[in-house]
Amino acid sequence: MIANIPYLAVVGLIIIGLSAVIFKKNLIKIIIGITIIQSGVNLFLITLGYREGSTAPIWTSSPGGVMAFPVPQALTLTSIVIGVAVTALMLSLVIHLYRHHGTLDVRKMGGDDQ
Amino acid sequence: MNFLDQLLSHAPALLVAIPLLGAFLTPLIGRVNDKLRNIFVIGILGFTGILVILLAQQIFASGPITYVFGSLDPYVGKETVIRILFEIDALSIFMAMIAIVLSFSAALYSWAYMEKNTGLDKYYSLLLLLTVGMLGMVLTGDMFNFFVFLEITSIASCALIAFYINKVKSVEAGFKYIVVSTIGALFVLMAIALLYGQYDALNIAKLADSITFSFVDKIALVLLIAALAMKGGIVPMHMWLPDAYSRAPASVSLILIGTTQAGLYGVFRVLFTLYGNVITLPTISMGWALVILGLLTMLVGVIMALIQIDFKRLIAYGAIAELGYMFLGVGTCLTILANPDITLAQAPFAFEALKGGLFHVFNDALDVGLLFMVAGAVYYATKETSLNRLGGLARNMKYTTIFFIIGLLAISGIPPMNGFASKLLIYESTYQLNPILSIIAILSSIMLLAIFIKVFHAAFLGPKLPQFDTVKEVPRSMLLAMGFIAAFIIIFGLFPDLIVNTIVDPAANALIDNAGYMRWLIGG
Amino acid sequence: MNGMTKIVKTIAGISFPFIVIYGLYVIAHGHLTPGGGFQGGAVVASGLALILVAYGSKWAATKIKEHDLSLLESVGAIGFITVAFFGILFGGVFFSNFIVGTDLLFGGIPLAGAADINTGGTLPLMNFAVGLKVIAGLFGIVFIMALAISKKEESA
Amino acid sequence: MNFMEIAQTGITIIIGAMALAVVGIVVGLLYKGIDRKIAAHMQGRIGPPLRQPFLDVRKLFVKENVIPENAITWVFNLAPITGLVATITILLYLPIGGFPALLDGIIVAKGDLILILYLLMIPSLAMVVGGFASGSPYATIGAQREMATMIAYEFPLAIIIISLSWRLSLVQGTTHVFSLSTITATPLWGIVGPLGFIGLVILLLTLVIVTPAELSKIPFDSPEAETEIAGGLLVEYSGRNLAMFYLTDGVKTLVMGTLIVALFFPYNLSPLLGLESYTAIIIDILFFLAKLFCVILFSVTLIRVSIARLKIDQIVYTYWVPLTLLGLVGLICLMWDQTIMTQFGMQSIANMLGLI
Repeated sequence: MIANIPYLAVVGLIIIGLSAVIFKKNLIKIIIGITIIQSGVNLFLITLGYREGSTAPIWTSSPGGVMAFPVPQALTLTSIVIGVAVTALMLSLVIHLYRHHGTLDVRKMGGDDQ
Repeated sequence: MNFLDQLLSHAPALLVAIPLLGAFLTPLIGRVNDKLRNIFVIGILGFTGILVILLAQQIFASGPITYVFGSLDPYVGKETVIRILFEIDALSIFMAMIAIVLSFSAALYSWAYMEKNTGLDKYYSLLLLLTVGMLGMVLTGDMFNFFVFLEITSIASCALIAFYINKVKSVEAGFKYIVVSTIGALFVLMAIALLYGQYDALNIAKLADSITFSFVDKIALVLLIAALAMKGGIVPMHMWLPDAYSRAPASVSLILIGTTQAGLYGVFRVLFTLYGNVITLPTISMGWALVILGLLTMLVGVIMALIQIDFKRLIAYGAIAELGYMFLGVGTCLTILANPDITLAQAPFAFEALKGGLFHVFNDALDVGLLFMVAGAVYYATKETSLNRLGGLARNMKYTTIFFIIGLLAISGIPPMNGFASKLLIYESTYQLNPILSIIAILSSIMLLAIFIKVFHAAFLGPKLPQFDTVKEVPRSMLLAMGFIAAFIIIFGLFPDLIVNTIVDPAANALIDNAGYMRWLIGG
Repeated sequence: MNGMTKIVKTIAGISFPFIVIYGLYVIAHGHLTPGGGFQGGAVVASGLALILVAYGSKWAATKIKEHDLSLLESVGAIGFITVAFFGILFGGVFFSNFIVGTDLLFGGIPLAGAADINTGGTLPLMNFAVGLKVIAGLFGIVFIMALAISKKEESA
Repeated sequence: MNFMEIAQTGITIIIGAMALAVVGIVVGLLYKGIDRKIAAHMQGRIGPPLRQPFLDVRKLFVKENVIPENAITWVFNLAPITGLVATITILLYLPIGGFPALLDGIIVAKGDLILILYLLMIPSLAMVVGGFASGSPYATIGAQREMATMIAYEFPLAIIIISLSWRLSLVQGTTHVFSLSTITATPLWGIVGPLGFIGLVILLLTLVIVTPAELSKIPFDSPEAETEIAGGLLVEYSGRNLAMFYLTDGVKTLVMGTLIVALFFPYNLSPLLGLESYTAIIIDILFFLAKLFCVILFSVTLIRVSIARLKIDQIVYTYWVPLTLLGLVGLICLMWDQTIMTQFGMQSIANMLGLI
C-alpha cells in the first residue's frame, strides 16, 4: 500500500491541475494548473525509476548496493527544462494580454473582433 | 569514401543539426545585414532540402536507416537500448519532404511578406527551430525524443503565432495554442512513462516488439491518440486550429500545416508501428474510430467554413475539412488490417485507401499552403482580411488570382489538380468499406468547391471598389514562393501515377511493414 | 521597477558571489554529481535575478543590453552544437564522445569510487555551453519581463 | 513504349479529339433542334426548323463581342472557352456509339466515372465564374443560384455513381469498377435480383431528374430565368462568347445523354442481329442515336415542357430531400438485394411472406 502513495499523489496532482485549467478563469491560475500537471507527470517519472533502499545513481561515488534508475531522472530533468521554457512563454503572453485588457480574467476580455 | 557518401551517411543527424545550427547563427548574421540573413536562412533550408532528397533516394532504394547518436551501436551491453536513435523509413522521409517544402517556401515568402516587421532575427530563428521540431518528430525512433521535438514544435509555433505581439487576438490565439498543446504534450509524456514503466524501453521499435496490449497500454494508447489528434486538429479537439491559423502571419500558417501533419504522423506511427504487433487485438474499433473522426472532421470543417467571413479563418476551416480525408483513408486501411478475418491481400482496396490518405497528406499541405499564401498576399496588398470588405482584386492582382484559382481547384479536388488524384484514390477505395463514406467524402469536397467559389467571388471578382484602386501586385519573392508550390500542385496533378509509385507507395508500404521497421533490433 | 532598500541591496551584494560560485560549481561538476549545465545555469541566473530585483530594472538596463544576452545565448547554443558536430569529424558519429580516452583535457576514463574532474570527455564542454545558454536565456527572460512591467508602470 | 508508339498514340488522340469535338457539336446542336421542334409541337406550335441552332451559332459568331465596363476582362473571356474545352474533354472519356472511349487505357486506366462527375462541374463552374466576372447584379444572382443548384444536385449524383460501382464491385472478377468500360461491359440489370432491379429503376429515375438541372433546363433553370433576371448568368455575354456557351450547352446535353445510356442501357444491337464489320458499326451508331433520342426526350424535353420553373429554394429542397432520399432508397434496395437475396434466396422470402 505504502508504495502506491506516490501514484495516488500523481493522480491527485493531475486531477487538481486539470480542474484548475478547466474551471479557473484567471490566466495565471491556468498556468499554475499546467505546472501542477507537469509536476504530477514528473513525479510519476521519478517514481518509476525508484527502487526500495536505493541510492542516487552516481557511479563514481556510490557506496555500493542498489541505485535508482538514472534514465527516468534524465527524462524528468529534460521535461523540467521544457516546462520552464513553456511557462516562461505563457507568462510573457499573459503579460501582453494583461497590458492590453488590464485584467487577467478571461470573462472580462471581451472580444471586439468580428 | 568520398565527400558525398560521407555527407549521406550522416544525413539523418545533419537534417536536424543544420537547421538547428542555422537557428542559432541567424541572430548573429542578422546583426551584419538583413539581406544576408534572409539568403542564409533560405540557403540553410535549401541545403536541408537537398539532403532530404538525397536521403530519400537512398531509403527508397535500400530500406530504413537507423542512425545512432554518440555511438555506432544502439545497444549498451546486450539487451539495453538507451541510446537516442533516428529511425528513418520511407514514411518518415515522406513527411520530411512535406516539412521541408513548406518551410522552404515559407522562408522564401517571408522575405517580402515580413520585410516591414521588426524582430525578424527572432522570427527566422523560430522558423528554423520549427523546422527542426517537425523534422525531428518525423525522423526520430525514440518516444521520448519524439516528445522533446513535439515540445520544440509547440514552443516555436506558439511564439510564431503570437508574432504580431501588438495585436491582442494573435496573442490570445498563441496562448490558447500553447495551453492546449502543452496539456497534450504532457499526456504524451504520461503515456510514454506508462510504456516505459512496463517495458523498460523508450525506443519505438523495442517497445513495438515487446508490447502486449495490457490495460495500461490501452490507457497509453488513448492518451497518445487523443493528444496527437489534438495536435493534428481532428475535430473534437480542433478549437485551437482556426484561431492559430488565422491569427498567425501567412507564412507561419503555411508551416503550421506541417506541424499539424507531424501530429497526424504521430497518430499513424503509434497505431501502425508502436501498436502494430497487437493491431489485431483491439478488433476493428480503432479503425472505425478513425473513420468516424474523419467524417466528423470533414463535415464540421465544411459547415463551419460556410459561415466564415474572414478569409484566413475560412481557409483554416477548409484545412480542417481536408484533414478528415486523411483520417478516412488511413482509418479504412486500419479497419481491414485490424480485422483478423480478412488479410490485406484479400482486400486490396485497403492499401489503396492508405495510399490515398498518405498522398492526401502531401496534397493538402500544398493546396492549403498555397491558399494561405494567397490570403497573405491579399492581406499584404490591401491590409484587409474580411471577405465582406474585399472585392474586384482580379483586375490588379492577376498572378495572385491565377494562383488562387489553382489552389481552389486543387483543394476541392477538380481535375487536373493534385487534390483530385488523392481524393480519387480515397473515393474509389473507401466505398468498399461502406458506400456512404465515399458519398459523404464527395459531398464535402463539392461543398468545399462552393465555399471557395464564394471566396473567389467575394475577394477577386465583383465590381471595382474605389479603396482598392491603387492596389498593386505583390513583390516577386511572394510570387516565387506561390509559383513554387503551384508548380508542385500541377506536376502532382498531371503525373499522379509517377508520384504515387515513387513516393507514396513506399511510404504506405513502410507504414504497414512492421517487421521492416524493427529489423535492426534483430540485427539485419 | 526601482531598486529596493539599502538592506536588501547590501545583502544581495554579499550573497551574490556565493550564489554565482555555487552555480558555476554545479556546472563544472555536471558530469560527476547531480546537476549540470541547466541546473547550474539556473542557479547563476537566479543570483542575477536577485541583483535585478534588489537594484531595480532601470539600473540593470544601464549595465546590460537585451541583445547582448541573446548574443550570449546564441554563442552557448552554437558551442553546444559545434561540439556535437566535432563528433562527426573526430569520432565518426554526431554527438560522439571523441575526447574520452585521449590525452586532452577531460580525457580520462572514470573509475569507480573516485570522482575525477578530468573525465567525461565532451560532456563538461557541453555543460559549459548549456550553462552559458541557460544563464543568458533565463536571466534574459526575467530581465525582459521586468522591463515590460516597468514600462507598464511608467505608462500607468 | 518507344517514341514511334508514343507519337502514334499522340496523333490518334489529337485527331480523335478533333473529330469527336466536331461530332459532339454537330450532334449536340442537332438534338437541340429536335428538342425545340418536339417542344413546339407539344405546345401546338410549328417551331423552328431543325437547323435553327446551327444558324443561331453562325449568327452569334459574326456578331460583335461586347465586354461590359464593369467586367474583369480576362476572366470574363476565359470562362466560355474553359467551359467548352472541359465539356469536349468529357466526350473523350465516354463510350459513344457503342465504341470504347477514346482515352480508355491510354491516359487513365480506371476511375473515369468520378473524373466525369468532376469534369461535369467545370462547365457550370465556368459559367458561374463568368457570371461573377461580368460584374452585373443579374449575373451575380444567377451565378449564386447556379452554385446552389450545383451543390444540391451533386449529392444525388454521387449517390447514384457510388451505388452502381459498389454493386458492380460485388460481382465476381470485376476490377476497375469505376471505369465506364467495365460498367458497359457488365450491365447490372441481368445481375441483380428483383429488389436490386427496383433499386436500379429508382436510381435511373433519380438520374433522369438530375439531368435537367445539370443542363439548367426548365424546371431547374432558375440560374438563367429569363423572365425575372433576364438570362441571369449569360446576361452580359454576347457574340462569340455567348456562342461558345451555346455550344457548351449542346455538347453537355449529348454528354449527359451518353452518360445515362452508358450507365443504364449499354446494349448494342449488332451482336443480337449477328452483324459484322461496317454494317454492325452503322447499326450500332444508329441504335445509339435512337437511345440517346429517347433519353433526351424523357429527361429533358418532356420534363421541360410539362413543368413550370421552380424557385431556387424549391430546387434545393427537391434535390436535398426527396431526391437524396430516393437515391438512398435505391442504394438500400441494392444493398438488401445483396444480403437478403444471397442469404435467403427467392424461395425463403416467398415462404416468409406466406406466398407458398
